[in-house]
Amino acid sequence: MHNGVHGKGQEMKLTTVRLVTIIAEPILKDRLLQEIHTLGAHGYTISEVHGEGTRGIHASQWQGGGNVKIETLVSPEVADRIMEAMTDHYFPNYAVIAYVHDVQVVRGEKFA
Amino acid sequence: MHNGVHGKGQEMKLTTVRLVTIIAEPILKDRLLQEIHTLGAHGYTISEVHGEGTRGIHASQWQGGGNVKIETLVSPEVADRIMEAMTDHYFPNYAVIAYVHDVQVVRGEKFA
Amino acid sequence: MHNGVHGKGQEMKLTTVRLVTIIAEPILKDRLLQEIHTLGAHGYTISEVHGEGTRGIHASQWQGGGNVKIETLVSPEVADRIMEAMTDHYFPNYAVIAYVHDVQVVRGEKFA
Amino acid sequence: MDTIEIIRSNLLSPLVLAFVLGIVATLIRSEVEIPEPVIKAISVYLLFSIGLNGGVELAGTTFSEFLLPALATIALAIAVPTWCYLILRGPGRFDIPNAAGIAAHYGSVSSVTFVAGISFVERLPEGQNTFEAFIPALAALMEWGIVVALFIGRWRLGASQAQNGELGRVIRDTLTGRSVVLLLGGLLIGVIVGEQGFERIKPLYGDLFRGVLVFFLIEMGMLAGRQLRDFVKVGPFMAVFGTVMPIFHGIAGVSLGLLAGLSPNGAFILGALAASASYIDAPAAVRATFPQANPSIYLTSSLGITLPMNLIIGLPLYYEYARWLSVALGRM
Amino acid sequence: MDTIEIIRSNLLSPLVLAFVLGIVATLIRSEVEIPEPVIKAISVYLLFSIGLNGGVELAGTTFSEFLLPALATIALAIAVPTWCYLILRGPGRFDIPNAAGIAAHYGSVSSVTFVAGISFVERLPEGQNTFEAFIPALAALMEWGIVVALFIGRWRLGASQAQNGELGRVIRDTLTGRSVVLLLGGLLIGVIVGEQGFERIKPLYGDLFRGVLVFFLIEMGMLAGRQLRDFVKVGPFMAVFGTVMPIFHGIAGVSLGLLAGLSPNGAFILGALAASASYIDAPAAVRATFPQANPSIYLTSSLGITLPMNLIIGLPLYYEYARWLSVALGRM
Amino acid sequence: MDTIEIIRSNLLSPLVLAFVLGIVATLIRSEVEIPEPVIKAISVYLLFSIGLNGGVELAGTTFSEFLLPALATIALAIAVPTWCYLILRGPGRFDIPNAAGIAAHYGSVSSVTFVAGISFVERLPEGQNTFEAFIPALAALMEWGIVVALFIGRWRLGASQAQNGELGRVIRDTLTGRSVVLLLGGLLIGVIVGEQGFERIKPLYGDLFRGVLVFFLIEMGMLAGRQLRDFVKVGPFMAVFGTVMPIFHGIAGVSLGLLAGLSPNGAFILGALAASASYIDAPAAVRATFPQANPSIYLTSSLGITLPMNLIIGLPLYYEYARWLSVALGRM
Ligand SMILES: Nc1ncnc2c1ncn2[C@@H]1O[C@H](COP(=O)(O)O)[C@@H](O)[C@H]1O
Ligand SMILES: Nc1ncnc2c1ncn2[C@@H]1O[C@H](COP(=O)(O)O)[C@@H](O)[C@H]1O
Ligand SMILES: Nc1ncnc2c1ncn2[C@@H]1O[C@H](COP(=O)(O)O)[C@@H](O)[C@H]1O
Ligand code: NA
Ligand code: NA
Ligand code: NA
Repeated sequence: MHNGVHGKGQEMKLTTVRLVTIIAEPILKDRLLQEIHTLGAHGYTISEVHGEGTRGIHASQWQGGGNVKIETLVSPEVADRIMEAMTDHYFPNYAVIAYVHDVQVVRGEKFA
Repeated sequence: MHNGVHGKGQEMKLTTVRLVTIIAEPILKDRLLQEIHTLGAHGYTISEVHGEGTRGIHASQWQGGGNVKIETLVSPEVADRIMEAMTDHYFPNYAVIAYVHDVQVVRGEKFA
Repeated sequence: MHNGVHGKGQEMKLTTVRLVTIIAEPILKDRLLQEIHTLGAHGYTISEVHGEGTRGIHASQWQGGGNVKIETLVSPEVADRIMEAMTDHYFPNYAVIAYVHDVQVVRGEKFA
Repeated sequence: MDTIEIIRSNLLSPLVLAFVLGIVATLIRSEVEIPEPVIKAISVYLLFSIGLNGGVELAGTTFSEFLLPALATIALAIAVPTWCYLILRGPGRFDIPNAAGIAAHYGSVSSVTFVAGISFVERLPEGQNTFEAFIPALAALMEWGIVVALFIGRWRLGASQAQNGELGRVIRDTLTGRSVVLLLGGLLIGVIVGEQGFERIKPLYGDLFRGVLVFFLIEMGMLAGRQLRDFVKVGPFMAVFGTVMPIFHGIAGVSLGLLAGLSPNGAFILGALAASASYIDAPAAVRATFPQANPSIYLTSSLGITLPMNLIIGLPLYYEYARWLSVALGRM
Repeated sequence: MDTIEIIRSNLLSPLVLAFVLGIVATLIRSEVEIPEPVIKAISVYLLFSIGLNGGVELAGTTFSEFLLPALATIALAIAVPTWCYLILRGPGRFDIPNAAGIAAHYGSVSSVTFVAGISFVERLPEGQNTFEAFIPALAALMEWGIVVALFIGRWRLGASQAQNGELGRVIRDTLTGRSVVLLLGGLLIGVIVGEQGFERIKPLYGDLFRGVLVFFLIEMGMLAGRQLRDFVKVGPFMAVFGTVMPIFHGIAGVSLGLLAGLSPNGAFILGALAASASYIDAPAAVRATFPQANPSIYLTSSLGITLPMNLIIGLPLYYEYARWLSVALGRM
Repeated sequence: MDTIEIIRSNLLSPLVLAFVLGIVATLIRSEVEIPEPVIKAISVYLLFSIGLNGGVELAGTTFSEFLLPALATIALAIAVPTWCYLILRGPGRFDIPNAAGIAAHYGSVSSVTFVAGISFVERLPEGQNTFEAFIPALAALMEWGIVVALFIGRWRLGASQAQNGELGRVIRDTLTGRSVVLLLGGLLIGVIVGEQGFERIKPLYGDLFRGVLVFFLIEMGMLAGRQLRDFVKVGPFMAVFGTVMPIFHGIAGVSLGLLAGLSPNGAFILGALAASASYIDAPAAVRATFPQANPSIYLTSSLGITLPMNLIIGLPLYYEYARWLSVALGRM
């Protein structure tokens, strides 16, 4: 595993954190942001996407079927809590998916 | 490897699936969606991006050089098939790139 | 590690490269693209995102707080150089984050 | 005969033809497309214009003239979602969330139908094309139909199963929703600036109105066209519900409007408001409160069935009925 | 002398000046930018307006008046891509996909040049500024030049090497393309609503047209400016091709138009249609059918060379030629 | 008394009311929203219109008439950022980057305030609503205030700590910035096409101007409203600075304008230019040059404090002062 770099004589420490990605119908945007904040995320990045999955049209279909994609860098514990909240509160009734993977960052404490 | 979480007393099982990302000139959008569907993807998420690579301008340059980014969560087998189709049908003539990596999801069967 | 596929009788070789993702306030766009190019990236993909982090509003707040997300597939060495440049030149004063992870591609030499 | 003529002339108006062009373009899968940001800006413009024009005319209206029509509107905003809910639960055999969800759509207002109704009147010959200036305020009141339907659903479902805390948010959102703010804000600004202040902005908010609406309707047609394709999925009950109920609501709205003292044109617009089914505010509110309700049912029926029905044959029908009833009541 | 004057007056018209402003803004790397969604909406507006205005005037035109000009247009839509292909293959030494691809661009229509041609005529003094109302239908017919070029390419290449199934899709896309649907849809709506129905939407579709076109041309200038930078890359052959062929096509279009019985103004617009090179529909169609053709060649020449050439000196030239030939034919 | 009346009439103008509607909509968290691409297109339109209208009128202006006002503008573009910087460093106790950054905002121009100032004059009764046609060129000159402030900051800071090479880019960006290119480009086109060429595009660039500005101000109000919420964060010093300095600049601008021979209306607009604080170009330039300056200070004060202050009470104040001083100077 690649964890340290020697550059200009000083070592750069890369830390592993988790990137949680949520793709959801736009109506959920504010609620999801609120929820991940409560669960311990210190920031997020959001983008407009479109998509199709196994569920039919959803309520914003009339706006072209747009979804929002929320990405948040968090510690493994927070990631687990978010995935759990997604499973419990959103998967049953809403058009949402979520996935998680490891990424490396420079200042790990910013996202812990 | 982190695969199970204990929350509220019940265990959450995370499964590993593959996320295939394709970045392509917009003209290919419908054809690519059709193709990944045929190859076994059950859903996709699409977003508008811009970019530059080793090829020159492409046909939608007049619209600001936009590309589309298609992301699809699939099983490893389907991922291989998609990467292969990309290599055979699109890489020679079109401005396209594709890459793949593992992510963890809750309901693995949704994407298998 | 999954590195070769047998399809239609010929083997498809997947190579591992690194995907560097930078999320930054839009004012930095041109400078960052210039910088990653100088450091050895052969291409990039850019998208419009929004977000919030630990820093307050930034100068494009009046446009809705937009950020740009820059993604570039590069060799591990170039990835290290980019992460280092981010740490040295941008993290102190700007609203930027950067992270990196491994992905697999077909034509590794295109990104090396 | 006269009715046929008025339907024919509506069918051949630029508004309806643009709407049909949009439907046809979708059906032949043409890529005519008016981008979403522009459509959003246009809908702000249309609502604000209507408010503004109403406000400018409002001077001289007394509160007492407004009172009865407002009460009639509130009565409709309570009655329409209620009986819709009952019909959907009873003969419709829908579960509570779906019944309440659909009722919320038919109980509130489609801006496009409302705007087209106003434009329908303005197109009439000079002297016959006026209506009460406070009409935009009635449209804002009618939005409350959403809240009524959601209340019913939540009450029948028991608070536990509905999304906690969402109803409060929905009420707030309804009160501060885009159409309400623009209609009432425009109305207020119109009252304040008066004829004189309006004069210099009239080229945009007056002269262009109808042309912009035609443009807007191309896209609305495409929207309806996309839903039309799912027509079969909603089943025969909703197909009948989506065509018959609006007509019934239109008739109820016109009648109540005339009884409340509105002019025939004003009563016609109240009828159009009652007949229309929301497809922007209601879907969002329903999704937030009853996520278990099926969006394809309420969207397809309100956008794919009721919207075209109202624009194409509903409006001239309600108008003819308003004229006929006025005569019958000795008011014209 | 007269020609110089008409070129000068075109050069100094708001349309061309706005276009030049856009080019200059790009060259000095200014960030003036009209966002893409607005530009897309404006281009819908422009095409729809032209159709509509044509339709309103169409009443009274007989099919026989339309027949010969339509045949002339079809002849051009077949001949232009064919001879372009032959020239590009022969002296141009392009391979089949590139030759067919470029031919598709020059064989079909640039909406901007077309719209600017119409506006060129409308700007003329009262009495000299009329043209045949069915012109928008000719523009729609001329779009078929794309299909002709692609057929040629596919035939020469052998079906195996072209993208399977794509040609069928291209034909469908050409028939239901945005310009075709808007021009013909507008035409039809115009015919149906007539003068009277048009009156109330004229402030948008009539009075504003020219101003909106000026606005649009700022962005078109920026688009052309971005391509101008790549000018050197296309090489001397394409630089000559991109300036000389349009003039030749313009002359051919005007001549054929007059022979087919069009008025001088109508023949001028047919010339502008023939001279123009597509840069929206053609690139998409060519990319889909011949991905191996190099987009920087066809885009740079159609957008960076032919578009400015046509707008700045082409239009006045074709106009003067149309007047001169009319006189020579004893038609004026 | 007269002043009160003019403030009242400004407050009740559609422009200010639309701005207030936007603020209120934000405060009650309504989702009225005019999408960004449309707002960007509108701001291109507004600046281009102003340039164009100025250009059309410019015929007959001699360079000597322009010279003194231009010098006055340059003097303001140097003096305003300088004294702002000194005040912010001294009593304000800001560090160099923040002082220079804020000075750059107050030293340059807010397009909205400028456009509203122009519209303020045009709304006056016939005969009293004219001003010098070259005013747009003054606005373009005033943009240089940004560069002056950044120079000061860079000089005081030492080149080492400022971003290397960024200042050169900022100068280039200021010279080729959107407002400069559109104002000057429009001016030039207006001069060239003259009254006659303008006539056919006047429905868009003349008649609609004020209505579009009202529409634009709804969104500007929302922008200001969002910043207003952060009002408390900027602290008492900036709250005072953001209200008092603009008034002082307005008075300085009007006075200098009159001394330089401008008409009262022209001097009023120069005052509005001086009083206004940039919130689009300046933030970008400051962020690029002094990233260590805190954006929430300069954005909140220019957008959340100075912009509403200028629109609501500043403009009528500067106007009254211009009239008063003209009389005092025996010029009216
Ligand atoms: N297999 C998939 N790969 C990528 N995105 C997906 C996939 N399935 C669903 N999505 C996204 O998640 C949204 C909701 O999916 P669903 O709940 O299956 O309707 C869709 O609109 C897509 O944007
Ligand atoms: N190294 C790279 N990193 C990220 N995106 C890339 C890279 N190379 C190419 N792309 C994206 O892929 C598109 C096509 O690339 P190309 O085929 O190299 O012209 C570009 O427009 C970019 O959006
Ligand atoms: N934990 C996080 N997860 C995802 N994106 C983040 C996170 N923190 C910051 N960002 C993004 O990075 C930008 C700058 O962050 P900051 O420098 O913390 O203000 C934000 O506007 C977000 O788009
Ligand atoms: Na209703
Ligand atoms: Na042509
Ligand atoms: Na200033």
